[in-house]
Amino acid sequence: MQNNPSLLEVRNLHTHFFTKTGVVKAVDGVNFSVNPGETLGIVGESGSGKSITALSILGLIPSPPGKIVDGNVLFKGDDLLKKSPKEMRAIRGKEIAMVFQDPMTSLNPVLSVEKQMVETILTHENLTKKQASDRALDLLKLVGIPDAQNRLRNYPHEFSGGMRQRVMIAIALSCNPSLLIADEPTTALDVTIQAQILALFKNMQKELNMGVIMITHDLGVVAEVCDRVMVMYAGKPAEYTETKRLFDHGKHPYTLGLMHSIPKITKEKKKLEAITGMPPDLRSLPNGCSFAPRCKYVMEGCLQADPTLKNVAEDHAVRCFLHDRSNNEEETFNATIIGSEQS
Amino acid sequence: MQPLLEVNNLKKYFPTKGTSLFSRTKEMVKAVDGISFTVKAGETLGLVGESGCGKSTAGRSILKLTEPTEGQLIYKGEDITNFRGEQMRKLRQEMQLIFQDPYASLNPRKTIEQTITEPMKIFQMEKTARSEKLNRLLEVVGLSSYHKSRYPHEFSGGQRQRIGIARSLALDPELVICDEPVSALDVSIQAQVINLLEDLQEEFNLTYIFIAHDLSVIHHISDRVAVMYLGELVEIGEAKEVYASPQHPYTQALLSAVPEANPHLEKERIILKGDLPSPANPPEGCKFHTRCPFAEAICRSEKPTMKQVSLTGQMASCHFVKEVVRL
Amino acid sequence: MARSPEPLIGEDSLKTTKPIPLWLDTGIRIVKSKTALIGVIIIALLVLTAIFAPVIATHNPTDQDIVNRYQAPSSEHLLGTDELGRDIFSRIVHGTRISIQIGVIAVGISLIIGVFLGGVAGYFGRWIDQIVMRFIDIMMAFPSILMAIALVAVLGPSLQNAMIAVGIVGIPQFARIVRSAVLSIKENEYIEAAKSIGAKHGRILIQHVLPNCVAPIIVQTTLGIGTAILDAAGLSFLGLGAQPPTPEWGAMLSDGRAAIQNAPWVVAFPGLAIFFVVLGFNLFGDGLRDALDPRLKQ
Amino acid sequence: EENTDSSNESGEDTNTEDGTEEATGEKTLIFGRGADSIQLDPSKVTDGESIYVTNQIYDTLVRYEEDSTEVKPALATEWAPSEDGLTWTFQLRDDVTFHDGSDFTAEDVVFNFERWATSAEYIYYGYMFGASEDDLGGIIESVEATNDYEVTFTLSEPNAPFLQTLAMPPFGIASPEAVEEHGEDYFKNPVGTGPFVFSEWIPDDSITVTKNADYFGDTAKVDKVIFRTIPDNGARFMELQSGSIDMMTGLNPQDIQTTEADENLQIIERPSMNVSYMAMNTDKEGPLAEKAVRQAINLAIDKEKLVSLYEGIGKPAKNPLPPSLWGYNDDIEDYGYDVEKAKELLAEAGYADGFDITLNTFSNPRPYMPQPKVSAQAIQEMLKEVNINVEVIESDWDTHLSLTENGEHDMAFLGWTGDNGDPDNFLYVLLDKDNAKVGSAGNIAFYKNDDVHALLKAAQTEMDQEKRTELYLEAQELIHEDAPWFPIAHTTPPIAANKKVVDYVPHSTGSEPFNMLDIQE
Amino acid sequence: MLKYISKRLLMLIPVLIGVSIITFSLIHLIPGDPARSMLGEKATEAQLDLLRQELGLNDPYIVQYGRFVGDILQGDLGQSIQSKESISYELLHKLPATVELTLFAMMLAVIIGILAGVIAAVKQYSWFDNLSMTGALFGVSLPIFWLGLMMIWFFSVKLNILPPSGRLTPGTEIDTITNFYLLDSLLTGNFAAFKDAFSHLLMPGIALGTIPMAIIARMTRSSMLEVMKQDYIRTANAKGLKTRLIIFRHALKNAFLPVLTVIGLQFGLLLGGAVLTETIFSWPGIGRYVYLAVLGRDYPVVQSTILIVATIFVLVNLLTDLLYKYFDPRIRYD
Ligand SMILES: Nc1ncnc2c1ncn2[C@@H]1O[C@H](COP(=O)(O)OP(=O)(O)OP(=O)(O)O)[C@@H](O)[C@H]1O
Ligand SMILES: Nc1ncnc2c1ncn2[C@@H]1O[C@H](COP(=O)(O)OP(=O)(O)OP(=O)(O)O)[C@@H](O)[C@H]1O
Ligand SMILES: [Mg+2]
Ligand SMILES: [Mg+2]
Repeated sequence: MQNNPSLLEVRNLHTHFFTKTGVVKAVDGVNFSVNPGETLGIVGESGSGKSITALSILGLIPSPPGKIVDGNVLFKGDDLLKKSPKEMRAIRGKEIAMVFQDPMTSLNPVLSVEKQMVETILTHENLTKKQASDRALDLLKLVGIPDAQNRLRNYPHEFSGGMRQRVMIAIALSCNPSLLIADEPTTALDVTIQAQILALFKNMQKELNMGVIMITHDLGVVAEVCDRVMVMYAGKPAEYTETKRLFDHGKHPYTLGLMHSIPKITKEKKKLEAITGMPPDLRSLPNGCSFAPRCKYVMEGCLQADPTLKNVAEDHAVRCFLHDRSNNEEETFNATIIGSEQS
Repeated sequence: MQPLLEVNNLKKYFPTKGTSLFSRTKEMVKAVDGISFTVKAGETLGLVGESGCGKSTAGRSILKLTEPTEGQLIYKGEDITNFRGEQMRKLRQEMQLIFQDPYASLNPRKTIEQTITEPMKIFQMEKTARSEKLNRLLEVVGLSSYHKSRYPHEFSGGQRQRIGIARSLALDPELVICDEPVSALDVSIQAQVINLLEDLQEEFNLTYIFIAHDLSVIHHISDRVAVMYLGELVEIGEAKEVYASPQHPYTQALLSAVPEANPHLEKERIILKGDLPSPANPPEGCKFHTRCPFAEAICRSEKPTMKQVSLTGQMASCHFVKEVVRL
Repeated sequence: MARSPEPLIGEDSLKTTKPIPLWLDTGIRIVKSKTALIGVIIIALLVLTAIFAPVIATHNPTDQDIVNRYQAPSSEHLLGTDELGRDIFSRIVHGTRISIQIGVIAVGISLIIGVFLGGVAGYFGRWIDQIVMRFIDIMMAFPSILMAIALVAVLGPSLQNAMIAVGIVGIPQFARIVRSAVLSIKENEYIEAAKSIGAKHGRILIQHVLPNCVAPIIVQTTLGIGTAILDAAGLSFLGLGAQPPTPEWGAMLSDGRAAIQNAPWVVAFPGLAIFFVVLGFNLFGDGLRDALDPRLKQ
Repeated sequence: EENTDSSNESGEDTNTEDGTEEATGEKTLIFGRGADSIQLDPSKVTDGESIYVTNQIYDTLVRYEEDSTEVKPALATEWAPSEDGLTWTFQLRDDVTFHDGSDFTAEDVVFNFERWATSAEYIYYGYMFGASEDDLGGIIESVEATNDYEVTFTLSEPNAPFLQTLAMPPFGIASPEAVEEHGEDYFKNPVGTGPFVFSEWIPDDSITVTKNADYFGDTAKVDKVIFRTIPDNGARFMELQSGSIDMMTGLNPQDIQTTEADENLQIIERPSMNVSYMAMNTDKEGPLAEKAVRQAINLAIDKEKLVSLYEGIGKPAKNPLPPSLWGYNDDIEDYGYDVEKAKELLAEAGYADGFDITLNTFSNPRPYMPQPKVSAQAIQEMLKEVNINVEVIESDWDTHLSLTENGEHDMAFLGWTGDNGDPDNFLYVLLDKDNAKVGSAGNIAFYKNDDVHALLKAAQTEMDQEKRTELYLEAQELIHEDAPWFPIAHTTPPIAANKKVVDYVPHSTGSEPFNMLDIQE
Repeated sequence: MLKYISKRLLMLIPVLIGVSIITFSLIHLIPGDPARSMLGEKATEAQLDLLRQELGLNDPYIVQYGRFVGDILQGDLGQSIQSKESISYELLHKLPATVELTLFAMMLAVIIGILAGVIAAVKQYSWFDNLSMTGALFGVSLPIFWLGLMMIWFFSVKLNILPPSGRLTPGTEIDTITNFYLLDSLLTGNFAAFKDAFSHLLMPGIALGTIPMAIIARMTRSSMLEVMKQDYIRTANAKGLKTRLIIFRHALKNAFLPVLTVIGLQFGLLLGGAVLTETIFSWPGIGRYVYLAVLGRDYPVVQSTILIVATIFVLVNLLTDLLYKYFDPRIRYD
């Protein structure tokens, strides 16, 4: 890892939901770090714990039933999990800002865009209303909203989806955060609009030197904007490495499965290799590796023990017995592949 | 060869909600504004475009689930535009629909068996035949017969989509319109369903109109693609050709905007400005001119027509494409 | 077989758990919710009391003992006696039958007509909707109590007519609820799916639309029974409901009113009885609402 | 003097009360009642609540004595009938002015009588003098001002109760100027000569009258009377208890004891001149058409017990006439309570197994029947004993009247309060065949006995009271035998008042001027 | 906006026509005779007939209805059969009485209901939540006529601290301007009268306000809970806003919308539904007025008053819709 201290370092994070029907281990042992100016991607299927990871960082887990049961979230060296609610409020929106998935529902429909921007600024900065309002205008211009002066007074419903997402980004940027968490910011948008927003992200990041966590389920987006990636499966990291490395030398069967199951425009058509089965129920995870039931390369041991995240190269960690180099007890571990490739 | 389906100048306008009781001239949402294409038996026609451009409306108008405002539908050489009631109900056996939302498309109060056999009941299939067919359909879509008595909420999204597919196959249709059947599914499940659809097409010799906004999926599954923008077709042709050399600026922009899962690829992106205009009052002239990087005066005033741009039948509707005249 | 479908993993879990029918699921939720359970218990008590009224009652509810009128509660007369020396406890016990009857019949009327109007309006829309909704608007614009009073005045005061009046007054509520439920259900793709497999309107409405509105209808029915009992008691209170010597609670309360200073029990107990029963239905209705809320499912 | 002796139980609420009294320094009597007046033109209304107020504002030519229905001078000082009873001459006071300042003369009396003879809407005029649409004057041929202070009435036939009738509040003399000035609106701007002057009327809330300092008789002791409408009996009583009203009518019988126990309150009984009864529709085919059945019903009801429900304000009735009236036949023996005999009679009539029948009653209490619904239920229960199955039908007052006068009932409750203290006002109105017309029946038993009719008719034109008494005694016997009614009770409607109200003497006709009563702190 | 209002006002016409037809038919179907009811048991047939003639009751129904509509269109509400008084004059006193009572009840209901609902939602499952929601449940289950009687019994009889009936202690002088006594007494600076009027308003206000209060509290709570789950609340939290700001600016403003509808509907219901309360507390308002008019077959009063109440009801709902616009910018009326 790098020498300079990370902007954010998440260590061994466990967030569980204690529901009536059982404990949902939504996030179950996640480690990663983000450096200033760096974009970390988190990919995974729906329900794999991406959003909960993000919300855990900000202390926004709905509680009850949610609870962070273990781990540290070090932001600029301070553990956010030890902060009081009041201290957290001062950090949210100021130091760490967040952009949510659905721009249609993430803005308050009954407040004008100006009000929603200004209130953030006033909460965190010692400015007059006028100044805050001016800042809001600048921000709207910055995120590329045409006719910003007049649009300020508008209500969210008067904007299109893409415009709203720009507004969300403007709000997130309003206090110059050092970390921006974007939770699937383009999933709800059309491709042409997605392209606009992704371009905006890249520009902003370059200009403001923020750390960014980009949550997505689209490997295309990852390839486009991320420096490093963490692939998540069932609340746990499956693979964690640099973006290019992931695409070139991805190791985890799940990562590979994902890459093969998406059709690509530029390649020749061939039959898709689907990952069989479906994501597990987080309340009753299978014994052993949670991906084992769907894994093409499943081995007997995978059904008994859960692998841990191990480095396979510098800055490349995989959580899979197939690549568990440090496992020296091969005798006790039956490495026969019992699953066979299907096509 | 005679096409299975021919769509001529299909239009579907919806009155806007707020029209007052008293004003005569109603404002219309031009959801589908004059599209024409043909579908050959056994092929897959991909219909792609941004959200709200009228893909679903086009699909539903073809099935006459909403009455088209204008245009002509010719199915197997027969003009079905004016089919009503019983006639149309008969025809329904041959044309089916697969829906986008696996949650909303199954009646939560009906068991899987009831859901899948309902069409057979409506067309008075015998009881034993029904249960035989049910079992076969379940098998075909990868469900087991013990699923029969279950309710939809006991299934995952992918499984529900299979149930929906089984229902649409119950009457042995020839034409199936798939309205974004995979866009609500997770990536890993998406591939399962796409594969299933492909297998079924082969097995039952189905013809698909496959609606999606995901260009990669369309690329994967379609033989031919039609690109829609604001209720109109802007480009249509063999999938390979359209993807390799898109002629219409909109198609070009669309294709370039797709993020590829390849970090080494340095794509030249065309980033369109602005948003999709409202179909309630679309721009004059070429509907795309407000966002088109190449727009000129003529685009603002004159509506372009479909022009053939390749010998294999690729067509685009732009003032600046070169027409290729077939000899 | 031309092809072998991909196996579905995770179905083992399905194999082992038997599907829970909706009613059972709802029942379990209700039992789990304390308040709803109290409601169920109150209603059960009410029903049992109604069934076993002759056994539970200590006296004949219409037997008079004019000399011993306005007796305070005692061991002989658990809740005292009324203006004609009748045993209030026994009258209240027998009154449960009437209250159930009122609730069920009045709501039955609102339910049948309301569901029909709301269903047709919501499903067919357009001019049918316009007509039905204007009609509902008109009914809503009427002050409901006055409407009920006028209806009873037209039909002649009797328990039966009070039930009819209360039933009619309750129609708009049902119609509106059903209509909005139908409107939202109509948007579901499975309705379109039914159309696309050639189902006719009647089939769609009865097989697909209405069964999915049962939740709001059931909830409204339960709450409506409470309201109907209250309304009918109000009518009886004004002398427009049950006729003597029927031990209807509202009428008892009204008759006892003159003695509120000297014999407050004559007023207090029928009032409490109404309150309890209505509370029971409200608790149960609330519980049902939560139990049937699709958002709480899964 | 105001604060030294607070007669209220608690000191808190005396504030507002004393505040207003202090501020105005006036004596105000607040009178609570169940309904508002309909009109303040007494010639057009029959409801007691209207008359109650107009009795304060208007004077009649003669008035009733305080404690009887004998007459005494009022606007007229002297009077004399002619030998044949066809001409009456009245000498009038010459010192009377109307509240609007105009002088009272004989012409004004003529004006009033002529006004009443112009339309059938003057109900009491038509009703007492036999006027009808064809004969708007009725038995009064002419009214003439023979000089400034003398009027002469000419009648078409002798009329025994004539003088008593003139004392009825509906014949209060109104100011012609005011009548002309207000026209249609006169009923809410009443101007008379009475002890109180009309001051304000807030519909359904209150009517205020103030002392007429120039009254020719005894000037009122209180400065102001407010008639307040409080529909609910119980609420009204609570207002009395809390001291915000001074006096009330329509006391629930149940509250009598409480009133008596309250050291601040008193019960003042209005002398009885009424009757409540259950009429049996003799016109309907079926059991009630048979005398034996009607007698049996009379025997099967325990009247003592029934009347005990009146909580002491009623005495069992055996005659249609109240005992306080002359002509009352006290020799008649009531049927008495005898279930066995009743059963026998029924068996003889062929109704050993009883029959089904309806009893119509009304929801609003009346002075003569404070708890109609309760009474109906009691009778229902009692008749069960003789296998008569009674269905009680309770209607609002108006519906009840409409049902009964149309003869749509089997049995029905009703009652009557005397207007002028003449037996004719009971017997003829309620039991003569003239009044048994379907659609407008006063005789809701539809009792038609020609002998009774002859007796009653004779009594009407006979001027000698003794002879009339004879006739009435006989009529009552016939009626008793035929049993068209089950007479229930004569009540003394209670008035509850604060003890500070003194010298109040209620009159048997139902209302009286308040000029004699006083408030003593 | 203006266009929307005028359109809504136009829509009022068919509703009011419907209301008037139904009222007219209902009231004329009621057995009984207004002439008899007015003249009482002592009038003769001739007198009755004369009065019927005079009132036009012998005309065919269609003529009577036409006359009624014609008069209404000329702004003439007609004359009460019973009192001969012009109905508009009578309403001048009674409508303000009822509206004052209703407004007061509604104010109680709205203020307490919303506050309780918000607190209960924010502190879900706390003792306050349990207590207030139990109270609200009791509130919707209580027969209000019983509650009224019990309150009178307790506060007026036992404690003697509140007057049991009426709008004002008789004899209290008040200069009426609007006939809203609270307002009038304030306008004229008559604080004694204000106090008096207020103490009279209290019990009926509470009795009438209980049900809407309970309904509003429950509605506010569930609406708040619903809104608190919304994405934009999460956004507000992510922006680091203060809790109070989130609750009152972000959540309540959204949660208020469904409550507003309830308030509008309830207000309309109260207006006509005050019959029982007005009966028990001898409140001289229109509820009792129409009730008695129905019983007295006072056709013109019933017809005109119900029409007015219906109009007010429809107007209140229009007002609610316009308020909606104020609170919810998404809705556009044009
Ligand atoms: N409030 C909650 N109570 C119980 N379980 C919850 C709650 N919120 C989230 N979960 C569970 O936590 C798991 C992780 O959810 P999360 O939202 O992080 O998924 P995600 O990866 O963001 O998925 P998506 O791509 O759908 O947004 C899911 O299985 C979800 O069901
Ligand atoms: N029933 C309707 N009434 C009014 N407008 C409608 C109706 N159905 C669709 N529209 C409008 O027609 C346009 C086209 O809608 P359609 O659903 O066909 O788009 P789509 O291309 O399928 O979009 P998506 O990708 O979001 O499914 C949209 O603007 C939509 O708002
Ligand atoms: Mg997420
Ligand atoms: Mg669509």
